[in-house]
Amino acid sequence: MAIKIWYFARIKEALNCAQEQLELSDGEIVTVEDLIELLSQRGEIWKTNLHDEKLLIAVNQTVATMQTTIADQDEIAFFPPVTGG
Amino acid sequence: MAIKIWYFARIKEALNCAQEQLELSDGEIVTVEDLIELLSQRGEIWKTNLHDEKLLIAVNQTVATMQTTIADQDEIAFFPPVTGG
Amino acid sequence: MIRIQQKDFDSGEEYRALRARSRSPGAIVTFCGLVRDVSDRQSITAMELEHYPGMTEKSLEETLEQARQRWQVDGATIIHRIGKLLPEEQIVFVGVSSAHRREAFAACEFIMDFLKTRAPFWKKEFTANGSHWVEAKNTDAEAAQRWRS
Amino acid sequence: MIRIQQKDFDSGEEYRALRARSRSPGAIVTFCGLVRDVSDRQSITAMELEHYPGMTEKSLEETLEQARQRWQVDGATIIHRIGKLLPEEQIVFVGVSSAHRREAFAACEFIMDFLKTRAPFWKKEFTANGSHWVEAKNTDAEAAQRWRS
Repeated sequence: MAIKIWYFARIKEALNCAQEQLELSDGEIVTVEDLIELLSQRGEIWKTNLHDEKLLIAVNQTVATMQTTIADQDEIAFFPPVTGG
Repeated sequence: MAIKIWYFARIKEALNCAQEQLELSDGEIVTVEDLIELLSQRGEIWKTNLHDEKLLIAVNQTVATMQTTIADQDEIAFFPPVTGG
Repeated sequence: MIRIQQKDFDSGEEYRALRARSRSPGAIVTFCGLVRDVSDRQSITAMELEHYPGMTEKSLEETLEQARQRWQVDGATIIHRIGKLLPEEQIVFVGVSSAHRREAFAACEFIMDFLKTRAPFWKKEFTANGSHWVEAKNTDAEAAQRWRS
Repeated sequence: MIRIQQKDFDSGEEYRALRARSRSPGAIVTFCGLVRDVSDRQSITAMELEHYPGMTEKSLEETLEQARQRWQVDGATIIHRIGKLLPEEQIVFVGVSSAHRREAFAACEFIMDFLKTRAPFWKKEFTANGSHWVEAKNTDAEAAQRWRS
């Protein structure tokens, strides 16, 4: 399956990545937590930033949790607490 | 002593009087209550309107009570509850 | 800045003026009250606003001073119209600038609640059946009561 | 009406447009947030606003829908700027019209509190010492919590 991932603000800068497409074999990940574990294998910076206790997650532009399941063509986003307004 | 009296809104219309000057002999009235009793002698309409339980009183543009004392050159006002804004 | 006037005001211009004379505003809240076209299910054809010259200004100054004592108010504007107004016309404008939004919201709403229950203005409504003085509302008295805590 | 844009907006014009498209407004409350020149005692030279395109609009639509469910909202406008902003520039505009002032005040403040804690915007501040991402404030989370009752 193919998914799109967005990173924003502090996390985007730390990972030096704003957006990416990932091609995954079926069953490779089921939940957001699985995706985070997969991405964390890229190194310490990825692991630290994606395990930040304040990390917020959105799946298809709706706030999600570690247990939210991911499907083909989903759009996942990782970002820190919002500070607009 | 000389005092000025203002009447507003519903009360002004009922009494058909917006403003008047009163010349009083010294000691003729001491408090707002005395003034109301004096004015009430003018007839039933005056008595009824000045004894309305919702009547508001101001002395020198500050909210006052029946017991507020009145002095020479004071400005007294009688009006219903306010409805601006 | 407090103004009592017959003529209409430009809310956008009042916002700009308030913003310009504020020192370090992070938040500006404005309230505008308008003549409604219906009251108690009757169509309003016009409204007339009477006030007590002198006491009105004094009352609004006091309200503003109380707001300044309770919240961090940077700049403030109160404009209230008098005389004959038509449906949909603007009646009152209250604008407050502050460093913080909660202070600006609270001060602006406080000023409106106090204006409604303290400032000597009276409204007369005109309908097809004649005219009548508007009765003071309990909900306005309750709104003002909230600020006692 | 919800707009995300880089360019500045005219608050007066937005007030007029909101008033014009409201059906029977008795009260219009507007909030405008501005870039402050000082934050945590440091002079701000600029601010940059990042957002999540698509989710931002969705989040604001949901907030507006919640406001409409809780209060009688006649018309509403939310405008939020993105990109680089200078001190004293306008960041956000929220306007709400309603038949009644308390509803207009509550809905406007609710929208701001939810926008602050839900809508995916992030601020970066620039000072003489470099730049830093603004930390989310507990006071904003508390402000949003108030509406749970």
